[in-house]
Amino acid sequence: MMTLSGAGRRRWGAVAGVLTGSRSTLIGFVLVGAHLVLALAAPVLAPYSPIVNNGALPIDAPSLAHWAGTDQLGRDVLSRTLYGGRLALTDTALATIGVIIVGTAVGCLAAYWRGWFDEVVMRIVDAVLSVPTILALLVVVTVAGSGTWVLMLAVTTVYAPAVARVVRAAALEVIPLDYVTAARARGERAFAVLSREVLPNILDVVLVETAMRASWVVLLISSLSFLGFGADPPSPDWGLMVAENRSMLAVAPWASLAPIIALATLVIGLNLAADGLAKSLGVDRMRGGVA
Amino acid sequence: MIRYVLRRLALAVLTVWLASLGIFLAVHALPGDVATQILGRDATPQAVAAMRTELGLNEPLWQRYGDWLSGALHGDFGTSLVTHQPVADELTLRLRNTLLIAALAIVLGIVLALVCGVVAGLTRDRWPDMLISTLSLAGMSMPEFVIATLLALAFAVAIPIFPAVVTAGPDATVAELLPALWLPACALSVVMAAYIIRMLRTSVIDTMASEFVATARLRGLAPARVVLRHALPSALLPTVNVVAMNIAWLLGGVVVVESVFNYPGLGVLTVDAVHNRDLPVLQAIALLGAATYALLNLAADVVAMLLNPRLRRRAVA
Amino acid sequence: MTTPLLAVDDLSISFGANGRTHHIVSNVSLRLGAGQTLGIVGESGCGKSTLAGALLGRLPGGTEVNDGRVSVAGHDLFRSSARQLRALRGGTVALVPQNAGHALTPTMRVGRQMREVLTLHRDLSGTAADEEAARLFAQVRMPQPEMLLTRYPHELSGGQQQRVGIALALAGAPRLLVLDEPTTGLDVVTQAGVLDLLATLRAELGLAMILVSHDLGVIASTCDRVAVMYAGRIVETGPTTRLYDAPGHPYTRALLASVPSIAEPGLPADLPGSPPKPGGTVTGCAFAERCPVVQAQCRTGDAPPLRAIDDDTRAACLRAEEVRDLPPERRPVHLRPEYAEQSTLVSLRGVEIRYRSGGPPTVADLDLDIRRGETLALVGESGSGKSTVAWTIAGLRAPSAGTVTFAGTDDLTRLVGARPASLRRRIQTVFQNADTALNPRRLVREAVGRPLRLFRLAGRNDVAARTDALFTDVGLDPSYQHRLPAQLSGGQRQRVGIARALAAEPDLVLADEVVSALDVSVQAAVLRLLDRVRTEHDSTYLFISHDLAVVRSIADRVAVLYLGRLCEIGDVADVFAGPSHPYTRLLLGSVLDPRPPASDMDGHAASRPVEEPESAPPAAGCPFQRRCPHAIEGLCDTATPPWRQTDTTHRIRCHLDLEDLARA
Amino acid sequence: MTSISGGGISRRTLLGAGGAAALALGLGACSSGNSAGSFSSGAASGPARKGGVLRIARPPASSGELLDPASSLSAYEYLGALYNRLVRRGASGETVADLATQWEPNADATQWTFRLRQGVTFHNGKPFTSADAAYTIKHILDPDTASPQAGVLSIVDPASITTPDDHTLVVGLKTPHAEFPTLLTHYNCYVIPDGSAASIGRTGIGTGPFALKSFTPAAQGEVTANPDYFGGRPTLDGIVFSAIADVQARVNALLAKQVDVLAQTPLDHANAKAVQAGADATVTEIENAQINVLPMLTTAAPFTDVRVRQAFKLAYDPASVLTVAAQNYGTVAHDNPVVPDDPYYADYAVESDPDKARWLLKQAGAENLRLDLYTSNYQSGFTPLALAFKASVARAGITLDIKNAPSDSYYTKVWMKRPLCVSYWYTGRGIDQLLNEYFGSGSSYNETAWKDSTMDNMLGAVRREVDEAKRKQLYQDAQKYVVDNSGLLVPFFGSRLTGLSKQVVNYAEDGFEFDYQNIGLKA
Repeated sequence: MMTLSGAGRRRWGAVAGVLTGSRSTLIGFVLVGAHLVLALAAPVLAPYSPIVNNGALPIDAPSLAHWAGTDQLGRDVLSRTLYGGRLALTDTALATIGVIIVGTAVGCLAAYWRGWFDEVVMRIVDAVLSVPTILALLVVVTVAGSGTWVLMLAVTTVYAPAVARVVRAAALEVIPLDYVTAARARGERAFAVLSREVLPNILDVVLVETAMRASWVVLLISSLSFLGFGADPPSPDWGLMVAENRSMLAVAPWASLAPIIALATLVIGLNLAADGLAKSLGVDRMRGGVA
Repeated sequence: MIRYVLRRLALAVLTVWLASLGIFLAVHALPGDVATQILGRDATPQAVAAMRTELGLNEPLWQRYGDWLSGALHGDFGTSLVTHQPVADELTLRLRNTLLIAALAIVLGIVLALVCGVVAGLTRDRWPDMLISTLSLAGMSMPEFVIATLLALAFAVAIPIFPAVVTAGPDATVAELLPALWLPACALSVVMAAYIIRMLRTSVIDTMASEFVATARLRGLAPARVVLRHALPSALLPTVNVVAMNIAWLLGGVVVVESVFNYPGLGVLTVDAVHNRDLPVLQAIALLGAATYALLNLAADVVAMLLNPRLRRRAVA
Repeated sequence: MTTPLLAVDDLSISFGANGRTHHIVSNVSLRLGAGQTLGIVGESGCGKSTLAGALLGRLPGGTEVNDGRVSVAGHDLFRSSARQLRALRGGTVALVPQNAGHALTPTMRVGRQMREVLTLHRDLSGTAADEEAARLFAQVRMPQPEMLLTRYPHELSGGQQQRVGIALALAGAPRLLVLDEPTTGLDVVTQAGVLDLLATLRAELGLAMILVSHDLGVIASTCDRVAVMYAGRIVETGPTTRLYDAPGHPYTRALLASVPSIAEPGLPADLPGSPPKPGGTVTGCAFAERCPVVQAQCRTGDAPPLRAIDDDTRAACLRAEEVRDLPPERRPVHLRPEYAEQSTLVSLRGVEIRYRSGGPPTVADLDLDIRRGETLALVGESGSGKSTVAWTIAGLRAPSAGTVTFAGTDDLTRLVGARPASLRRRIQTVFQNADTALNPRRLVREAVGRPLRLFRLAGRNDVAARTDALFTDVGLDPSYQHRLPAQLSGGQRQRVGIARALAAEPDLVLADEVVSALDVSVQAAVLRLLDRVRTEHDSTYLFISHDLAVVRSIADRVAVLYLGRLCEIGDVADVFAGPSHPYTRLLLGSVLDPRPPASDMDGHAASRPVEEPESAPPAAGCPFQRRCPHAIEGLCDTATPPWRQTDTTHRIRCHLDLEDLARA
Repeated sequence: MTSISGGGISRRTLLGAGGAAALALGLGACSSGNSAGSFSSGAASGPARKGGVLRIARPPASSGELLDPASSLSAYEYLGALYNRLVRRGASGETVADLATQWEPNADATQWTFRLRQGVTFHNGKPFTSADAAYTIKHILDPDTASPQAGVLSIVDPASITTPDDHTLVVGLKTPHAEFPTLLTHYNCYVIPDGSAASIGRTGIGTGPFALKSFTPAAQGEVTANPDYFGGRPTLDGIVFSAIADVQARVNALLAKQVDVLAQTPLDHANAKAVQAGADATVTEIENAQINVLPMLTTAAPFTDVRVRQAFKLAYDPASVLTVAAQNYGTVAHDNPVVPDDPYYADYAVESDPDKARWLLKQAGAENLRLDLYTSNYQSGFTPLALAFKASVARAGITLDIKNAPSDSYYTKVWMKRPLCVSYWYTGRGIDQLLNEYFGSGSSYNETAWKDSTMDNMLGAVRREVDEAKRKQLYQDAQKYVVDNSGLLVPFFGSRLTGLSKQVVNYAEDGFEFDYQNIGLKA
């Protein structure tokens, strides 16, 4: 169909409505959007290389040449923070996608099949959730080493069960509805029922989960880097930057504050976006609690 | 009700058992040979072999798990590979220390959260709500290590009211630890309260919009009575689980916060144990964590049941 | 002039959106004296619930009173202080909410909620309050009123909750009771009991009542006077009987015509079109679009004013007098197939269905034949297992015993996944709730097109043409197929649901309460549609309903289920003519007809108990024994009753013989 | 956070094979014009008040740490306070008396006789005799002790240790060693009471200036002045040791005046600045206290090829590495681990030449080499060094990927296991011990795993050589051979920056040891 159908237009109208639903939602999307733009444009915007040392200018306070000052190795903090956004967004996106895909798939299947599969899955979910997050994470990272893919694996292991639980609960509300029954009565396969009938109707829950988990993933990944399990130097990872510069917070606050501000604005943005999505999609955002 | 609690208890035991199995398998999948790591680089092959035998590493995995599990059931978590002390002894004092922080953080966090959450919910979209919501959002958005570091910098270095670190060991007396509790507990309760506040706010708003609150108003009841008697019990209900999960989260949160303050609790021990591959200690901590989580969930269910007559009676049936 | 108990003067309520004012209630004026009863009737979205709230000084969020006033006992509610308003609420005017299950605080014992009101409005406390509470519970005919004090709302059945809601409203000794759809959601028998109770209370306490309902029958059985609302306005008001007999507004007339009746066989007249959206703006008469007697001047100027058409009746129609004189609508009776030529399409023998192994069977000992080409109605209260039977035939639930065969050969005890596609195609379902029957995230075209693709009934290029045809077939413009379900009205959605079922070209359509969620005017249209397509497509219907009047209008045969056991089966005319099973008789007696036969008017006196459906059958004997007025001790509770054949079509399963049944 | 030592073996025990000659130098005496400013204040010297309790923050060696000096898990900040050795290193690197007053070898240096100090008692009142000294050496050699020093002392024949009288100890060697007493200056060689192996880990009974009051592994411990110390009562009344794992937490503790001295905490520039900014804290700089190294494992590709090793040495610019990594707090080393003020120092340097490095790599078939460089938070200076080195070798087309390994298993899983990593040694060994330890094919501390017969022959020859001039020539030849062929990259000798309270006077640091006798608090 060449032209946008009435429903299509309305859908886009609804999306626009969601984005601009309230002032705080707007702020949220603007923050996330700004992070995206800054990350994409980092090579253009950054005045210096994020990793080249400058022995002549260590721990230099913000100046016209270095707006956010320099760190111990004379690297430009602003450039590092800008490039750090690329890492933060990429890692977060990858890890969140892993979490959401696994969690949604498992949650949907558990809700659809019920029975022993559901029981087993939910017990495993409980068991994973019962181990403190950091401990579970440390174990995975220590078992598998570090790196982007391990990070994805680790974060997925830790967060996918919680998503599975939320998605399962949402799917359980949808599956008894008549249109799903109609599909089953037609003899549709499980995959078709879930992808055509169930998933589009829990998409709101999944979306809100995505935004919310993304905000936690940002924090988690930065915590991992902070603990030395995440990115390796000279990577301009924010958590790593905080870890590197934390010691001189009192004498050179700029070096830590820049990544902290970047981190906090991204998380705040994601949180506000999640709030806004939840509000305009009518999803109870906290249904999953925290894990 | 007792039957219901028993059923939940059985479920909790199952959860803990699964968690223990998972942890055991994960820990034993760790790379590197434990015996070599204990004895050091210069150890002779004979010594390594002897150590492997001593640790039971030559036995099949399932048998080692069985031995460990049966020991754990009798309160014997084995011996630390590093200190050669019984794990249970290692844990006891540290657990006490962590519980001190946790208790304080829970009390601070819950009181803060209850007051702020209800106020925010009742003043929806007016300035108290705006303020509380903004602050809780900020609390959620800062990593614990940042909050803890900033607190240490502010209230220990810049304005030295509290100690920056704990210099005492795990065997310090409660009185010795007391001044050191506040900063870690504050750091933890800020994050914890942030989540509960948001949850409670939503819950209060939803309940205040519910039909039974509207009906209670239409019976001419005073606003305070409507809020306290009719709305609040239902509004608190969904919060109970969130509180429980937050308390469980504390167990993980202490890892970072304790390190920042050098607090001699379970968190520091956890990091130690992971780094040292001190498997018996690691397993015991994980088991403790899982058991705490399961018990907290059970407690949350019971509390929810007490708050919610619907659940209470269904449980009877 | 004395102050009336309730005076609503020229009340307008609106909400503002996009810089415009949208009226939900427009220029409504009402007067009610002590002890009077007024029914406010209208279809969903007509503003009646907003009006009901306004009578207690409550407005929905975002709305405001533009004009006019509401006075209760001389106090202007919207200009009273908060303290005054609290004293009036509950003390002078009290609300019986729509759904007591949601309106009672779930975390408080019923007794405490009661004491709260008694303390506040009556200054009673301690044992005095407890005694008064018990008395109030007794007044609403609750069994064991003292025990009730310690109960939580969820421990009560729906009917009990509703009566507690009434008792709570009465507790403040109000002079005016506002009842907002007080019986919606209750089973027919329960509803009849609650309405009787209200009539008694009104007589006992001399209460004034305003009853808001979509159900013309409910109003007829309780209210002296009625006001009909359409698009936020009162279009007609007058004494109930007179207004029902000779409506002066074409809307009232159409509404009455669309109500199916057990007294009048035949399909009710449908009312084309749909009412304007709440808050919409219309020039002239809002009903003009749907009006059969519309004139050019109806579409201009302001809405027609409510004017007296006789001493006690007023109508907002320019042609009210002409409308009153129109002859009653004819009800076409659909063509019945000839039984002699019919073969059996589905045959159930000794079917038993359990939800939980070990538990009591939900459906037991069921023998039933669905004949090719007929409409077989399955009736019963909630929990009677009628939907379970349909689910089993659809292959969504396996029977635990018995055989189900299709067209004599195919085994229907298999679940849907084990059935061949051709068999799945031949059985299609239309669901009760049009809101949930369609995937809200998919265009309705996809819903209708899906069976075409799945069962390969149309080639890739033909799908669009076939969907177009199907939409036309169910009376929808094909342009509607590019909409999402939320962009359609309830009736349109149900038409899409029917189109989806028809797309598979089924032999058997399972229609599960397909019209129960619809407004009466829409219901009539859907019933007519169903009847037409069945004839045109030569299909067979299993029509499940709790509404005997609907069944009367559309079904060929009817089967009555009680707790999963068949009580009675036969040709519609025979079953309705009697003799009947005592349960069927109870159901028939509970039907509220807007225009009941004159003899019935005082027939069921205000002594009818509030009866509720049971949840599990007795261990042995007749399933209905505990509620049956004719139960024979030692027989009905031990022996399974025998089938009694009245003539070729009609069988009753009862220990009483046919003559006794006819006399009873 | 991080930096809890452990993993069974403590790396720290490997590092301090000798005491540094450096003393606290008060004001920052920077060697090569540091542009970033120097640390203007340092530890004060001068009158100390009698008594007082000093609070020392230390990183715990392991949660299983012990007070047994011979053990690899020893909590060695305590050792100098509690024990004495037979001999120790003097301020200028010579071997001086401690519990032994005189020592002499037999003619072929296969037997050494030590005369022991008289009238010395252990903290438990028991007099110190030759039996205790003999027991100490046997304890180190006992395989059950698993002492890291056992290898170094393996030339000792345990059967030939005799005690002719209470104050004479005779030690027989399997092979001659003209400077055998230097091997006993190691802190693993602190003297413990006869037969105390089982209990010494907890009791800490020695002859030193302080006696143990309490000790908890990886936690707090306290020592009190020993009034009967043969060297005189120490200035302080006591010392409290707090184990604080996190570097940042230790710095915070100093800034919050909870502790007075940060032991074993070489501060990087950032930390030093933070401490310097504290109102009551200061930084003391000890020049050339640390040898910063990047060992290339000669048994692992690509470093099996000497041309690759040479290429790496040519590829980087030591001056820029020193500037970036340490803000010029140090001296360029040119891959020679011998400090310039060593009497045997060879002034030999191969100038940086990235083009030649590139050419060598091409010859070795390792063009555009890409390799992991491991680092850790073990010391705050590691990662800056790794980053500076990475940036510098890029000129020769070498790409290094920095891998940050957990600090606690760094010396068990990375060091001597990965081809390239960052590490450090404390200066202050005699050249013989140093070269043998680093490059001797039999040494367990040969961190480049370099087994080179030429090198071994050179080291053997120098031990046999008695002529001083020839010895010097041999030592210098050996250094040149090391620079040209070994796997050890030594960019620079670093200053050690230590944080302490302004209240502390007479702070003197000697490798792992303090001058516990004289350190005190401001009067």
